[in-house]
Amino acid sequence: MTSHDDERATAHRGSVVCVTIVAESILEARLVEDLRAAGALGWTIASARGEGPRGRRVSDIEGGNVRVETLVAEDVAERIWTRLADSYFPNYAITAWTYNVQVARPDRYRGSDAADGAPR
Amino acid sequence: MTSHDDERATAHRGSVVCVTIVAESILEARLVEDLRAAGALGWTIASARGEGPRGRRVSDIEGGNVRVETLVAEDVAERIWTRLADSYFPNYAITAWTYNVQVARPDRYRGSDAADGAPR
Amino acid sequence: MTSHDDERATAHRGSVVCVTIVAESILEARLVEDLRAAGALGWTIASARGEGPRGRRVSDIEGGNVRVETLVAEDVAERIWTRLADSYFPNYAITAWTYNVQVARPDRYRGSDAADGAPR
Amino acid sequence: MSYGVGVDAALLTTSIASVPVLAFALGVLGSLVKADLRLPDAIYQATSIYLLLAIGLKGGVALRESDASAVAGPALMTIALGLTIPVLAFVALRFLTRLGPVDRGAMAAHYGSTSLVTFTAALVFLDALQVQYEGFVATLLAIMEIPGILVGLLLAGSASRHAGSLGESVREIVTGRSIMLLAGGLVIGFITGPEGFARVEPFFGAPFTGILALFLLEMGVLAGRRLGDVRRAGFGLVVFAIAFPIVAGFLGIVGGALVGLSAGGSMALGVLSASASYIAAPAAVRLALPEANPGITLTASLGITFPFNLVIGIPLYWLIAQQVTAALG
Amino acid sequence: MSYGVGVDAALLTTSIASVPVLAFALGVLGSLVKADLRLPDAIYQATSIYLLLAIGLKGGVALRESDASAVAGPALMTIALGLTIPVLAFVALRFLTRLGPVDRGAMAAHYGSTSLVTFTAALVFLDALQVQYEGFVATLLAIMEIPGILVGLLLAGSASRHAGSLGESVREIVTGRSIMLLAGGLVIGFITGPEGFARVEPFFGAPFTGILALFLLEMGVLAGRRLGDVRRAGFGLVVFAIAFPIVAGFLGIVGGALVGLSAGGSMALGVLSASASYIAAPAAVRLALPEANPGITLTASLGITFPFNLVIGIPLYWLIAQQVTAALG
Amino acid sequence: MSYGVGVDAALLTTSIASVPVLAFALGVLGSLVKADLRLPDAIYQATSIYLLLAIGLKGGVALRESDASAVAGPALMTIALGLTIPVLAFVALRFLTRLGPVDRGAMAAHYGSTSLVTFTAALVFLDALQVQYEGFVATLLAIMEIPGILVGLLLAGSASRHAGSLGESVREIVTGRSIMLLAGGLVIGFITGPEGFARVEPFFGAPFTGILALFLLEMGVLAGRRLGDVRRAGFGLVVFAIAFPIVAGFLGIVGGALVGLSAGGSMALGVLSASASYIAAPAAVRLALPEANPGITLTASLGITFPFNLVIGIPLYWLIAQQVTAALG
Ligand SMILES: Nc1ncnc2c1ncn2[C@@H]1O[C@H](COP(=O)(O)O)[C@@H](O)[C@H]1O
Ligand SMILES: Nc1ncnc2c1ncn2[C@@H]1O[C@H](COP(=O)(O)O)[C@@H](O)[C@H]1O
Ligand SMILES: Nc1ncnc2c1ncn2[C@@H]1O[C@H](COP(=O)(O)O)[C@@H](O)[C@H]1O
Ligand code: NA
Ligand code: NA
Ligand code: NA
Repeated sequence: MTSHDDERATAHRGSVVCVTIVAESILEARLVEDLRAAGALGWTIASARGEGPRGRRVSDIEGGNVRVETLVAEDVAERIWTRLADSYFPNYAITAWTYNVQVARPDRYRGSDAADGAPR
Repeated sequence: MTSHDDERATAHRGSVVCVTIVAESILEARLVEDLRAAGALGWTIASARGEGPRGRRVSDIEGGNVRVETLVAEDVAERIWTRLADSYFPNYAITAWTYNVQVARPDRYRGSDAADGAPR
Repeated sequence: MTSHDDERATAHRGSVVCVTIVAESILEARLVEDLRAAGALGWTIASARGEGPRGRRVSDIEGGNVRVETLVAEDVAERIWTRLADSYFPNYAITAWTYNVQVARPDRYRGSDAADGAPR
Repeated sequence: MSYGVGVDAALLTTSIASVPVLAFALGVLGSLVKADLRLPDAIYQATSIYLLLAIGLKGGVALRESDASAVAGPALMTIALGLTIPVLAFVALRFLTRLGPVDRGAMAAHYGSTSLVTFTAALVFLDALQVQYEGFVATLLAIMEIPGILVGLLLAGSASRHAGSLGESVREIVTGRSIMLLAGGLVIGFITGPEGFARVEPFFGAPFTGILALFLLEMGVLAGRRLGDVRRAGFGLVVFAIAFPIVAGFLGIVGGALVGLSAGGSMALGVLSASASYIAAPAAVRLALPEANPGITLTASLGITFPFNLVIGIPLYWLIAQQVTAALG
Repeated sequence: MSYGVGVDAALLTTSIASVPVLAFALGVLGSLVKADLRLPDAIYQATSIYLLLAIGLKGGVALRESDASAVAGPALMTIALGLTIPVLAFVALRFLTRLGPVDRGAMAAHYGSTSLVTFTAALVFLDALQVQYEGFVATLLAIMEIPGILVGLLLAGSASRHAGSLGESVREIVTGRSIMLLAGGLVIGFITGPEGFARVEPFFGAPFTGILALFLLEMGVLAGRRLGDVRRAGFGLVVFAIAFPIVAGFLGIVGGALVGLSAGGSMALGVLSASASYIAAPAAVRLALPEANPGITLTASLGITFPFNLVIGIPLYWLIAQQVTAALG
Repeated sequence: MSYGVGVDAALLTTSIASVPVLAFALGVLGSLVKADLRLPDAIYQATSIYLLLAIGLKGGVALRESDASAVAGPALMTIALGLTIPVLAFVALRFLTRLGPVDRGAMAAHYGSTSLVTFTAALVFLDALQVQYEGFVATLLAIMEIPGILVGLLLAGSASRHAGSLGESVREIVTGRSIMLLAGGLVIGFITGPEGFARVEPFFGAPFTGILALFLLEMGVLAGRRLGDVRRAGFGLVVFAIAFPIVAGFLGIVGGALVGLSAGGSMALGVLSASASYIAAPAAVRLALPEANPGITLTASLGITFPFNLVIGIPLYWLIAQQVTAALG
């Protein structure tokens, strides 16, 4: 079925950007939609809680924060930043940061030139 | 209310330090107090479990570990390190690490010269 | 009991590798076994969920994903990469990345030449 | 019929000295002394799923045994109330506070919608007094949850630069968990009827009041955390958060009596009208009106109106409902 | 005994118009409109722990009151069915689909094992009809859980490059949570007997059907998510997922009747045979057969067979069981 | 009164062959074979909230029906025991082990405080035997939880370089969740009385023993994990962890009988004295005495004393209580 031998052979390393976003949980569905639209091919989400300098939010009644990590190519990361600055930073409880990480099979994270190739 | 247009205009990037601390969960309240005192302006907390070389703890009955992330200026990070080395490393199940990350609006994380400006 | 004064004196900083692995949760026990075998001396595990380009999995019925972080020396990280590429990447829903972090007491994470010194 | 002071005291005792209301007080106290009395998030969620399904099931069973004609009047009245109350709130806030139109619209959405737990506590109160009420009032809860939010969003929308589309909001609310579970429970109860319900009664029926007490413990913690903000809220907002529920509750009771509901049923409709949402509305408003300040709306609805209704409002609305239905009946 | 159409309709009503089955339908509906009706993970886990312990306890109490001789026959028959059914599935899939041996072995493991929830729903159905059945059938559930998985893994093992050791798999399944809790409950129920059980009956007995309804809400969401994949699954797989349970169910019923089980007991053994695992088997297969495609097995077992058994299978097997035991008795 | 062997065997059966105790055994077994039988963390927390509130509510209802004079003596005796027992433990450990003063203080804090679950299991045991006891004993649980911890911390404090302030510890314990919920439940039960409790009885009353069984399953897993450490603990610690509870339990029973408690009530006070804390004390000690080794205290209290009390201690204390109250009465 899967060509796992091939996959293994091509398992070279490379660098991608990890974008981490912490936001009030009601934003989860929208954030995921925006990540997909920006070209991300995957993301990992965990529940979290926290405090920040703004503290303006409703999610402490239901669900606290979500912590979203997505590994993406640099241009996708830029698109995500722009989207966050436009639609989220002004009014929502949200924090984001990026750093570079090493991955195997970096092509798995390069959805930039094929934003329509997003999962499912 | 919020001057979100201004905020957006000044949304330049910069580098801050991400300090990640994993500790037995009964320490949560104390850790947060110490972060605040060291000048951190925000933190994100999630539940976790784990094993380590020491393994001396009580929190496996209630609540496991907490994983705390705080983005701070370098001098705040130093103060946090000192506090950890003084009060936590000797006797508690705790692990900590730091790395540099890129953020928008880096001033949101610079609480160093205004430790009294801590949230709430 | 513990020589915490000594510990504190030797609390110098150093760099180690943080290996982060996101995998479907049924793999947790196996992953931990493999980390131990590769020489890791500790790990932190949290629950997570996510989507990825593959999406082939059973764990959405029970338990979603686990997010495993382990701080290790560089050679241990290499052994972990090899193990992941051999036994996990081909057939399982799994993503992994590495980056360098600063820690106090880096020897706590150097299990490489003493794989039998693994915890418990 | 006239009620002496003795009866009123007994009413207050039935309301205040009940395990659920005292559990709420314990939660408030816990949050004041910074004790950690919150339920784990998963338990909070499960309890709220349970309450919605249980209320729905019981309401559905009752609905099946009601004439469609008996239900139509109250249902229309509920819609009318759901459309009117937010407009009243929007206007009243204009006079009582300095809030801008976006925040007033947000408030209108909260007070136009309803609070499941306040409603539930009211039914438990009526049950404890062994007062009869139309079982289909749970249907009215499902009906009133939505229009108020929409009217509030509409009122604010024109003033908001960032307002999302109303259609999207409608979809989000209708397929939101609370409506789905409540309406789902109603339909299931309607289909299975009393014999079907009897088989799940030891889970969805008997332990209901106890589980409500657990939920109110948590609500007490959340309300207690808002208490500190009440002082900062401004006098006008506090006046609104106490006086408006009484006005809206009165309207609901009169409306109920006019369409032929019993005293108990009119009181239930009054509670629906008087109560302010702190779950469905906050989420919908936050997504649709990002500029509205959630601190203001939650302080009012959760920090003031909710405890007021729970402790004073419920017995008060019951006294009013008896007078009104006696006068109109 | 002959059953008219009226009785059959009543049967369908008892099955379909029950709160648990309708809760399942609500879950499916919720997943179709993308409403978030899933229980929190912790509640899902707790509910499944509860069902296993409760089924085990009740089974253990019944076992204590059964003759060892009465249990031996059904136990042996259950093992025989557990060894036979996966082989039949493996062969049938050869003709109905183009799946390779690894995926067919994975399917065999799922259909050879059983589904706790389907079984539980069947007992609730029998209880609702007030049909007697041998209480020790819960023991048969524990017995049938394992052999089918092992035979499936064996059938696939030779074809798989990555297959883990069978010994490891056996250990993982036997010390897995579901077997430990079910068998543990059986032993505890056996030791404490009816008086011991009476003291925990208000928790492990009375609320059982209601908690099952909550669990089925969640299963509905999970099954609903698989519905989209059914269209892509291929005609042969759909045929298999509906026809095979009927065949296996029939075998189970006949087997039960042959070893002297009552109509109710035979029906229970039929349901065990007809149902496909979607918890124990998927985990075991995923670990032991990494190359097998879990999408195929879960679509079949959870997306097709599970709803089919719940809605149509259960009343159908009951009709068959009555005919078969009448014919053989 | 004299008790033959037959009666003792029946006692052991009531204690050991009960669903809660066997669930504990299942948990231990599960942890030995490395099966994952732990409840999700949220369920564990919720179960412990439930037990505290339920015990508190029932105790509060009983307290309301007791004379203040009848309660005063036992309350004072409980405080006296809470102050004495940790000192005894501190001294006894001096002779039995080589532990330093910090670890002995930590142990004293654990054995001076009490175990909710052991106490609860004792009440379930008495209920099963239909033995009467003073309902206000739950009040004694709340009273004894704190002094023992404080005395233990004091004893260790002078020897510890890192000890936190005692005032801070007091605040942390008093506003800790267990005291708040237990005392809160007592007050609520006291205010609402029997009629108020009746409305929540199907939740806080009837399912109690079953939920205790679920909790003990989890405690069994936790205790089982400590079993491996018992061998490493040293002979003296094992002797202490078994002999000290018997001594402390005897003191508690005699103390109870002296202040006029019934045999059941004296036994309950004996269990409070004999049991060692494994939740409140570990957290308080960990924060206040960071140098103390939690491995030692948890192995003793959770790995040895807790199972000993649950299985042998409870029937033993009941036998003793009958003799003592007969002798003193
Ligand atoms: N300096 C920080 N470090 C880590 N997390 C932060 C920081 N500031 C804010 N957060 C997270 O971001 C969320 C929203 O922050 P805010 O928008 O300031 O309310 C908080 O609840 C925290 O979880
Ligand atoms: N090498 C490591 N990598 C990641 N997490 C670790 C590591 N060592 C310890 N931890 C975490 O820190 C906690 C305390 O470790 P310890 O003080 O050694 O018991 C553990 O429970 C783990 O969650
Ligand atoms: N680009 C990504 N960034 C972050 N997490 C990812 C990414 N891709 C996959 N994941 C995580 O890895 C898991 C397995 O991915 P997959 O093997 O593609 O199904 C997903 O469920 C996600 O939690
Ligand atoms: Na309203
Ligand atoms: Na089967
Ligand atoms: Na004690």
